[in-house]
Amino acid sequence: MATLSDLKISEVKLGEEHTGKWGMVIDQDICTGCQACVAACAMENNLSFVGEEDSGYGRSMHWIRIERFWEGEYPEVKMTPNQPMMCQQCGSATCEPVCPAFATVHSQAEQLNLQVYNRCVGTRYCANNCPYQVRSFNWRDYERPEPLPNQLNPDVTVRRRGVMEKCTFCIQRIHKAQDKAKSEGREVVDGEFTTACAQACPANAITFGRVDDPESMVSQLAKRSHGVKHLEELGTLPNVTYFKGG
Amino acid sequence: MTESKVDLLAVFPDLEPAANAIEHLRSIGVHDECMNIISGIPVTEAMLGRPSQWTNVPRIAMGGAILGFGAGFFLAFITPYLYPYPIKVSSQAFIPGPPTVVVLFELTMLGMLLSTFLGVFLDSFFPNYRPMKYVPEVSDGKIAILVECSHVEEKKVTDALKKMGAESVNPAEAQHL
Amino acid sequence: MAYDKKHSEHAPSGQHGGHSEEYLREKHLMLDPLPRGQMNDMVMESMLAKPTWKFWVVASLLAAIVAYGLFYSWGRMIAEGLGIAGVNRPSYWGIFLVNTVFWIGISHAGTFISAILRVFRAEFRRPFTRAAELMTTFGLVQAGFSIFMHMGRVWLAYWLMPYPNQRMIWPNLHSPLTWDLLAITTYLLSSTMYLFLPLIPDVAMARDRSTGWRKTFYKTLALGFRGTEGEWTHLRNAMNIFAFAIIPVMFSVHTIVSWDFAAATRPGWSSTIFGPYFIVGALHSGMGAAIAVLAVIRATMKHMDYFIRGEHFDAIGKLMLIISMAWAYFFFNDYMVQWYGGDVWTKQLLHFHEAGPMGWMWFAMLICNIVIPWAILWNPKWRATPWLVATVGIIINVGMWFERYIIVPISLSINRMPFTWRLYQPGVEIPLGIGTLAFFILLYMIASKIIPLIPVWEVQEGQMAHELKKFGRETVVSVSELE
Amino acid sequence: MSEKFSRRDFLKLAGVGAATSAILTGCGPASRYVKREPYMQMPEYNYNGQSTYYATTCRECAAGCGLIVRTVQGRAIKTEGNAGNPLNLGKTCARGQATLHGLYNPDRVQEPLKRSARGGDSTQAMDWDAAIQVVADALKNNKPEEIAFLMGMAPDHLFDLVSDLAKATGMNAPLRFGALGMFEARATLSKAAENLFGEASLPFFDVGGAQVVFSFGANFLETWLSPVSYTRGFAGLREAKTKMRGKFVQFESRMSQTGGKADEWIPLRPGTEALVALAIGKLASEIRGGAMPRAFENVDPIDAASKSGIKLETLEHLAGMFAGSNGALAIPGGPALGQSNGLAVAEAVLALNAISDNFGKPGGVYLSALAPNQSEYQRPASAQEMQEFVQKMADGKIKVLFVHGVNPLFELPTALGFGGASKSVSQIISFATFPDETAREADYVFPDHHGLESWGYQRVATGSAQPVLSGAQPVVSPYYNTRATADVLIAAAQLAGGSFASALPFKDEVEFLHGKVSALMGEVDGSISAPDLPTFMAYFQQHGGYWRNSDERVAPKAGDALNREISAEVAEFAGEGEFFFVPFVSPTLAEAGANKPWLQELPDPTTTVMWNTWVEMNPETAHELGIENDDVVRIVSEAGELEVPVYLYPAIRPDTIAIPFGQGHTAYGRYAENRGVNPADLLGQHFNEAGDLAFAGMKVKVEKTGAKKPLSRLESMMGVYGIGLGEEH
Repeated sequence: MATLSDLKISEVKLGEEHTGKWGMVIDQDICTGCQACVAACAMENNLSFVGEEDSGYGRSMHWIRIERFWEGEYPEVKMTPNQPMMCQQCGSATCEPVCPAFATVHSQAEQLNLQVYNRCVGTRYCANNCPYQVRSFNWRDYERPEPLPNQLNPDVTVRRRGVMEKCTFCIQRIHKAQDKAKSEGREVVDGEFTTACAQACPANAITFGRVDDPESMVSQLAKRSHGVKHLEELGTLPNVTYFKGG
Repeated sequence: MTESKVDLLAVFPDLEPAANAIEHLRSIGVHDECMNIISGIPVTEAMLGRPSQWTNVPRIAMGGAILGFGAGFFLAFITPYLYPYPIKVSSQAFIPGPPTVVVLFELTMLGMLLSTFLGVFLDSFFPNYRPMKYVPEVSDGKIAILVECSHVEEKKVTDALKKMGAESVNPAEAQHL
Repeated sequence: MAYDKKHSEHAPSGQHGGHSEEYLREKHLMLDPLPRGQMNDMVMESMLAKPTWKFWVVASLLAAIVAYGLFYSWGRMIAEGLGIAGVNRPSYWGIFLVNTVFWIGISHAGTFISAILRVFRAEFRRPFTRAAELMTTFGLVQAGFSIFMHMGRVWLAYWLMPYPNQRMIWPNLHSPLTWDLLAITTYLLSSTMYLFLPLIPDVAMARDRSTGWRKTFYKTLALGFRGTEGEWTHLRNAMNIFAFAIIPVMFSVHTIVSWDFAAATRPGWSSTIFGPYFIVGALHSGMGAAIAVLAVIRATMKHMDYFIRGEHFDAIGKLMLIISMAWAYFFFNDYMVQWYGGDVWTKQLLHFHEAGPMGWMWFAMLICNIVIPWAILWNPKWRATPWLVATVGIIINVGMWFERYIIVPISLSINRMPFTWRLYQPGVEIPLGIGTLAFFILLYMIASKIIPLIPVWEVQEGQMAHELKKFGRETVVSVSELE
Repeated sequence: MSEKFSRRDFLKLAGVGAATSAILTGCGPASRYVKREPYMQMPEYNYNGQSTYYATTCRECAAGCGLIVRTVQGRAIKTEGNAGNPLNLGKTCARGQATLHGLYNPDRVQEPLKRSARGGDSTQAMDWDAAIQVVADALKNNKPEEIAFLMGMAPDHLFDLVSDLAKATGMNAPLRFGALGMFEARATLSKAAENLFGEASLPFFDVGGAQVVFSFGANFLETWLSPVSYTRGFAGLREAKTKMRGKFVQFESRMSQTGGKADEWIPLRPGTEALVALAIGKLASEIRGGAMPRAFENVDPIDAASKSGIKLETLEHLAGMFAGSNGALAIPGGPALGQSNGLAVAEAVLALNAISDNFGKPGGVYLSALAPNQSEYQRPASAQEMQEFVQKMADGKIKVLFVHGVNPLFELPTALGFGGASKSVSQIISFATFPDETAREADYVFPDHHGLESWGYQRVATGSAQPVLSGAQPVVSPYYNTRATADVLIAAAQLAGGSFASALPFKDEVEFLHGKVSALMGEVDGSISAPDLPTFMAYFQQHGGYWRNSDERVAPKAGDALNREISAEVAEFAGEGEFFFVPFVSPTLAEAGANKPWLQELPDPTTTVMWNTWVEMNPETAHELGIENDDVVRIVSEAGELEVPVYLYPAIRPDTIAIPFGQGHTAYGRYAENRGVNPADLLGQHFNEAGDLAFAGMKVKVEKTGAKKPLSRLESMMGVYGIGLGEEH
């Protein structure tokens, strides 16, 4: 059991020393916006589809969305580099403290931002407070007619109405890989597994791995100079690095 | 029972005659403890020249405040250690500073106000639906004096009260209100 | 001594030396005493008066609205999910939270009138403290409804209560919503108790003059109160403690409600002035609602024109004017600092408030909350006109509802991720909101039939303390401090 | 400790805590026996049984990407790319991910059906014996030349089987068609390759190795030829690992998803692609010096600039960029080829590569390697060939039509008249897995398995340097009472007897497959080898196919690519109207994705619209016409008209409108039916020299209807376009 003194975590210290554990690097220059990651995420994580009306009203359940804007006017118009947005697994997440039910908490073991569906009572404060607006709420019990439920991933909770959800960095895959490595008496090897979005991405624009391991692919990529973390100025310590490129 | 007592209930139309009557009763030897005033408005002891009433309500309130503070302390400082594993949110300290103030304040106030309310009940023996000595006229603004005296003195006290302007003086019967 | 109207044709002010005595007596309830018994009868009559057909029509209409708007719609929302409401990404909170803040605001009037005015011995409060406290309690009930409605899984709302449980979890004390829960619970309990304590002598009075089920009802409520010295002492002490202690509770409630917003990492919400700004806003809407309620009571209930007079509307009107000015001050303060900060998102939000598709609401808010109150309430004659001040009160409430609408769903439309900006269109929130309003009015109508709306003993106490005193040529009102 | 405190430790502790709380809170006798535990063990933290992984081939398009399908307890849970397959190297596109929504689609055809009346909903269930009898009768009772097979571009093994059957019996050779092939203008590409390089083949463009890529309409990041492979190539172009970050220029009138990634997007006037390519060629040749190639001789860059609407400086700058690079590559494709002069465009653009002299070099143009068991390049039918076939049907020369893997009533332009011609066919038998439009017009529907329930193989036509034969195997047992079409045909052929029986002397589909694949067993350069067929087939299944280890792309013989006249004529446009019309294949839905709910819910990569069809229109033009977002407009072409809501698209020429192809189904299940419109309804019967449909060669009129239909967008109109944010200060 943790002792009292172990638990006295100084706020300042935490902010300074936070390194994160799992992280992502996204190269916007090669992201083609093809939506393969979106589909892969939906299939892996049992996302509900919400239909035309709700999806057009900001209620789609995508855990990852690809943003694109426009620059300039025709004919000098350009599409800005596609920007996949998902939960940034902040080291100091603004969504966490505001939940009255501890339904979204910081995982000590994975340094991830956990969403505990069965604790969620649906105040939606976390989603309000997420500067990245990457949380999706189950506004209804969205229908999945038979036999579509056959496809549901048994490793992932199926959420019902009234519950908040968001990208988990495919935590079920992390656990599978960790357990496998443990049973073989070794550490998880970089690249041994990856998230559904990164696995699908035809352009390899998404790289996932340990940011606390300087040898890992993500760390190597993140060392390149022009990476940015979104809304870093808010002190959220996000774990996703973006390369705009171009 | 040689010293059998009787309760007389005298109804006065106003504050002044009631105060005079109390003074008079005291002069004829009726002790303050043997008198009680029933009124429709909160006439103070000073107005009637009566000794101060003792009340426990402030003390009970204080006690409740301490209890409430204790509950707040438990909630703010103890419950985080009751989880099966330490739950961390954001980079906030495990026991956050300012929010504990909020919790302590709210629960202290809640404890204090709840106990104040309960204090009224305790001190006044509320709720009490047994028969009691009462005249409904007091709620019309009359002031009633409830005098406890011996049978021997009954006549004397009745006369004195009548003389001092009592509208009516009757032996008080406990009745359902 | 009777409530005599024959002096009313007297000129309001004498040629020399100020107002005539008759004028002053007619103007001030406290100088126009009636025998206690007569006042009791008046209050009892107003309460026992057989409801007219109009009463039944209005009550059944309200009951139907409550049944459909509140309970049926809510049941449907629980069964189908929040999808039938208009909340979306990014406006995760919609009218539910608007109504919560609104009703908590309404509830502040009761405490303000009965606690703050009691502490400061503002004598005009006496006849309507009860009416105001009822607003507090009933308003909080609606606030509770509104906040529970907005929960995705309201059937698990009890999980937010601190108690040892199998889930091995306690509420998260880092969350402003948990503070909210504690504060609102505290406030609801205290204001209900604070409503009940001064009510005891009045239900005792009602007990003494009623029969049948009412007798049982009042007897039960009166708890055996007779009015002995001891009982009065305990009661007075308790009421004093309440009057002082409930003021910080009230301030804390609305401050914490404001922290729901101010503590968030959102442009436009992250403002340190939100606490006092919300408190003043709450008082603004609360006083407006209180005066509207008083006007309705006065117009619809027997004998109320004796207890509630122009002077009261005048006094509350003055308060409203001051509070409106304070609100304007805080509004401008908040706006100025947000604007000056120059944060790109905040600037965008401010622009969106004014020029966006709901910009009309922003201007309507300013007109309702500042322009109209200032234009009307400066005039003492207008201020003493019940229907006019009540109308201003209702307009202020509309304005304050707009203000909360601007703060909640409209501000939520703009965030730091422009790709997700979206307008909010209310769905089932509208019947639900109307349902809470109807429920508030319905509760009030029922209460007016079973609870003595005028604290007679307080009025009598006040009348005892007031007298006219001559200073040279002028007759003025003089108050004795009885306590 | 707190840092190292893992969830596993927690679970142990939680068990203790739960037991304690069970004692504390337990009441009643049950608590002595039931260990109460809080519901906090989410499946994310637990093992929920073992997964089994199967390799197979994706059937969402004909590219032939390898898949690994994760199954749990007999249910397919997730598809991933097969990392071993050289074509997709472990990657998939969105459609490959959503293939499970086809497998478990609630609207599949669940059993063989006989339809009471064509086009009607009234059907009778049949058993398979009766169904096979129907097929056998159809084969036996008709003259072979009156029997026709219309097939999709996948799977190849069935095509081989039917081809063998046709060869042996004198039936019509099976005709393959697919809307993707039509919109890719495959016939034009292979014809251009034939004209320039002397070999009809599908060119392969090594985008990944290039330094500068000029794409004339090729939407290679979306649906074009082999999108996963080309996307990988694009990433290679961009990634500055070993070289400079490659530059990419797209020439098209409407910014496609591919064009959105371009460094320079050149909105040229539709129809002038050949002219522009030649002009760039001329300017680039001038920069490079030497003799002016014949192909570019007659082009006037000034004329090209004025006709195409591109500034001369821009042309010069682009030519400089092309000439200045050692690894310049030009790709023709998409709408640029689907015009009256499409073949000239393809030739002109291919010829441009000659300047860069990149034929058969890294970063250049190759001819695609033939698949391991392939002898020559087989291209799908061009639209013109389809038109001829439809004519045959209309003339009553086809008595029995078998349809598999294609939905001509949806995919073919309505103007080609397939619907009308089908009335002259006495018997139509569909093997559709889903109740599509053609199945509804068929007399019988004998549903094939879904691709994930099927055996088979698919030849990789392009996209991989190595020759690849992607193998398919059932990853789950069939969910419904469906049967493999190959099995049905084999059984029916046996039943029909005669040459039919001898043409397909197999026990079942698998035996046929073994026969087809066994020839590969003896190859030395293969990814798998085995001494005997069962082992070989086991490896074949395990690895998801067979591929050779060598790069077998062919270097085109480019000897006189530039030494010939290439027409610089501007394309002709059919129909009256002020707008050029660009139909494009929806990148997420493609031709057959509309019935998969998660594909419907995927935002379109360029517009982010979900669940509907839109027409893209330049905001300036729309403003002049008084049209706003979401206004429903009527688009009128010479062939038809349709009504569709407007999306004000900032990256489209003011004289052009574009509609995605993929929606507008009148059948095909609940998610597809009556949703959006089908732009194929607007297409007329105009072809280019190669026989491909001139689908981008139309002019159309736009009329307001006054109606509004809000499109579901993921993007915010306020945040992205500033619509509804209020006037600026």
